[in-house]
Amino acid sequence: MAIAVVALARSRNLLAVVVLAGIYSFLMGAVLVALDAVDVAMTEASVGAGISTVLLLCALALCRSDEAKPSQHPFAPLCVAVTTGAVLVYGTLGLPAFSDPQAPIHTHVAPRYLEEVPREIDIPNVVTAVLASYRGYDTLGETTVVFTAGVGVVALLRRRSLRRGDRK
Amino acid sequence: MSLAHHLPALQVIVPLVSAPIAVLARRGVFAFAVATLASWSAFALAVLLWLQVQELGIQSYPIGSWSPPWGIEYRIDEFSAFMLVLVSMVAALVLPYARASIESEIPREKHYLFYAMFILCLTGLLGIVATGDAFNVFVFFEIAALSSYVLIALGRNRQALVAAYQYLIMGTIGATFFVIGVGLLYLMTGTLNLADIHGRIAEIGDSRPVLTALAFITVGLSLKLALFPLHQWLPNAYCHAPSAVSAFLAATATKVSIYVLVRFYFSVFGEYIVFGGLGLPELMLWLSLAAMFVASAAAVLQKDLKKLLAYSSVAQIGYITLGLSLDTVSGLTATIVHLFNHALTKGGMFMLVGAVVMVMGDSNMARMAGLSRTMPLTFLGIVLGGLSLIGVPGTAGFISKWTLIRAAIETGQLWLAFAIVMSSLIAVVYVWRFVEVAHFRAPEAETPARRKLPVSMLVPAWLMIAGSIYFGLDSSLTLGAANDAARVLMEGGR
Amino acid sequence: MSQFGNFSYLVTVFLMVSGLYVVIARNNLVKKLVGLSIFQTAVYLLYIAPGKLLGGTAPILGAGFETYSNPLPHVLILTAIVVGIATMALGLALVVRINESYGSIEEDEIIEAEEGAQ
Amino acid sequence: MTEDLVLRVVAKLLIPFIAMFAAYVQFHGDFGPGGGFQAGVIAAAAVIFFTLIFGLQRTRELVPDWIVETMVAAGVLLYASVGLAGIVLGGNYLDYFVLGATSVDGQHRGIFWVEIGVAVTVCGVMLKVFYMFVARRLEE
Repeated sequence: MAIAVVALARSRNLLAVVVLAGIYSFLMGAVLVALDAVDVAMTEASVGAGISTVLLLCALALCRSDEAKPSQHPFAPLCVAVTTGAVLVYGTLGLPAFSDPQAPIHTHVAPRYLEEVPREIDIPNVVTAVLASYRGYDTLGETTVVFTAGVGVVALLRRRSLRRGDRK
Repeated sequence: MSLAHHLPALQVIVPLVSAPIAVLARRGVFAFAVATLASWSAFALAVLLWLQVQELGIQSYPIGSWSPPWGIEYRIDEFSAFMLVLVSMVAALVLPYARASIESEIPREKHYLFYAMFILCLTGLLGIVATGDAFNVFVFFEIAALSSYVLIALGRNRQALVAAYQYLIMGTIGATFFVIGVGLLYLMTGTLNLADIHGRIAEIGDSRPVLTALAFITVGLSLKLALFPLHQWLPNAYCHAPSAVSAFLAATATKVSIYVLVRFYFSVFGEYIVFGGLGLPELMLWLSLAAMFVASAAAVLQKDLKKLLAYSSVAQIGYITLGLSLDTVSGLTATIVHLFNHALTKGGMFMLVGAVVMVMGDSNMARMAGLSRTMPLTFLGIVLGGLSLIGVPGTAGFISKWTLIRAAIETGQLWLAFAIVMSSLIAVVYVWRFVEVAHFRAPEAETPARRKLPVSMLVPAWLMIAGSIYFGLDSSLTLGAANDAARVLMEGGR
Repeated sequence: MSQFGNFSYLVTVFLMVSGLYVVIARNNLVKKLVGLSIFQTAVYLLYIAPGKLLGGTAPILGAGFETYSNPLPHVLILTAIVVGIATMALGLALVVRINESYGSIEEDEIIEAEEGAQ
Repeated sequence: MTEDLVLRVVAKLLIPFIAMFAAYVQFHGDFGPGGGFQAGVIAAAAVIFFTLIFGLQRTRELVPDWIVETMVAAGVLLYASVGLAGIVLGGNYLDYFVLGATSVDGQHRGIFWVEIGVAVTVCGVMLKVFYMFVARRLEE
């Protein structure tokens, strides 16, 4: 996965970038399966490798597909990015160890979902239960985000001529 | 259960539902009616909710009847009720204005999309304020952000597209930083409910991940609220957006980000982590000062009136964060009261400038020579707003600055009070530049014929300006509310 | 096990840094968006990886399983993915419009065109 | 768009299965991985596949713009009104307990309709966005 990203950062052909991004998403999906996040993996594969690749290709078809030249000042952005990473490493070093059953996320809120779902909702897939019921309001927000994006794209790309075509 | 019980949910749901209805309506007029109705009822609900909070204290509403921290909770205290009133009031005033304003700026067949986007932006902002759940804040942040990118991109010239793109990149980086911060907090506490996180952070103290989360959330939100070195997206975005959008976003979007920052500082991390020996308040103090001086100076150099106002916004955000960095009740009061006063003033000014743009065709200051004769009322309004930006006694701006100066003196930092006065003098310069051009320069020969401005544009704009004068003369309402909110926040932080 | 724990965080951080670098350093507007999505995807790992319990299984309840991975991060990340694709779609729409009005999707060329016009 | 017989036949054979898979993911989301969002994406993918083979014109005749646009709004409305139903029936917003005879029943019903709302909006938006991009290209 890291190799795909490095290749992606270096490549200047945008078509290759898009394909690499798709591969990256697919690998990410595989990793997610290994981490037991099957729902997320399925979504990541269909969105990252599917929909976003299609959209990127559509957009590239409308634009030029070569990046003109490499950036002139790669130093400052590198500093920003590395600083961010360093702060994050500093922070993650204090986190609970991997797969520690005593970590707060496994002891505080989540156990209730796993224990009570059969009684309260009676659906085997806990992710669905949490998504649609316990945190259903987040999902409403998420649907609204998708709606916003859809309407937004219409607002940006619609042309007058297209409307006339509609009325025919 | 009565209506009063459901107020927190309805506050956000009413605009949310009206957005798809506006899309289904397809006709501009219907969409406008739906949007206006929604924003007015949101305003009414916000006022009711505010009264309720004053009477009964904090209102908690478990969505889906799942008690927090398992479900998502809406939690309204004095501060959030105050913000809800502010945001919905600005929306209720800007929407009637928008009708005539976008007529000249956006093609007619896109009007219903504009209203849908506008009302979605309102939904997002209200949702951010009302929620008591860290991840829910992010979701509603994105609703507000995506819709404001589109609203900005609907501006007339092509620069609007670039401005929107830059805002999209910066805004998404900011939001992602925020999510990283929330994720670290979640990993440390196992919960997403803000009040719950607060309780558990108090137990574990300032460990490294918590401090890192603080850093990420601060940087992410600073991007969104355009704190000084991270403000680059703001001037272009406000300058090229349609006038109604500039007015609405200038009055609400950055203010809501500040709300979230204050909320996380005092109700999540707790005061002693944020202000305890990390150098964060000092850093914020200096950045605020830099914002006040550098952005004001940049405002002086602008040729475009909208851009001038946008830079002045960056400077005013400096005053707001300055009050926050003092970490006292009076400093926080100054922050909150300035949120309100500046929203009124800037919103009104952007609306009036929008009226000028409609007549003149652009907001280049050179073209505004002799404006005081051709559009006397509009000119007067902009000057009054300018006086409030400077902080002349008798305007709302004076109240904010006076509170801020008093807060600075309270902490024994006389030089800070002096700096505040000095930066106000720069504001005198940029306001004067406009007055000089518009009043003392002879109008150009081919000044466009005087066009009668629709009442629907002038009345809301003047209501805002009048408000910023009224709250300068009688500040008991705003100062009282701000003081209450600040006290509750500081107490919650201890 | 702690080696693997640190490893997963390091991978996350590396992906995040490279994503952020692409966003800030690159001139090409499309490439910036791709970088942005990598940056966001890295965050998914930050949430999901700690939710895994070794010996656990996916949080779909069934007979014969005792330990399950934590479902809450999965829910959050599902939402985050959706938000990410929504942002990407909107960003691409903007790029298409920019390309039409400037004839370019390189940031510096656009800035030049802007300064030339003024 | 393409005249290749093999492609057309394969597409005609495959598309019903993709659509069925979408329905499976939608309604089986309670038991296995999947749910409204994934189903919406897959259903949209079926239509996009159809477009690649048979062209935008045919697709627009089959799935006209106004249906797509209605879907975009209808899904959100459906979701939000499930929430409002909770209030009307005496609970809180998005309260599924009051939707059915027993609370578990109500939860099932609530989740079912909410997932459909998500699927409808997601599918509508994906198609709409795709249409917008492709139509843009054809005009040039």
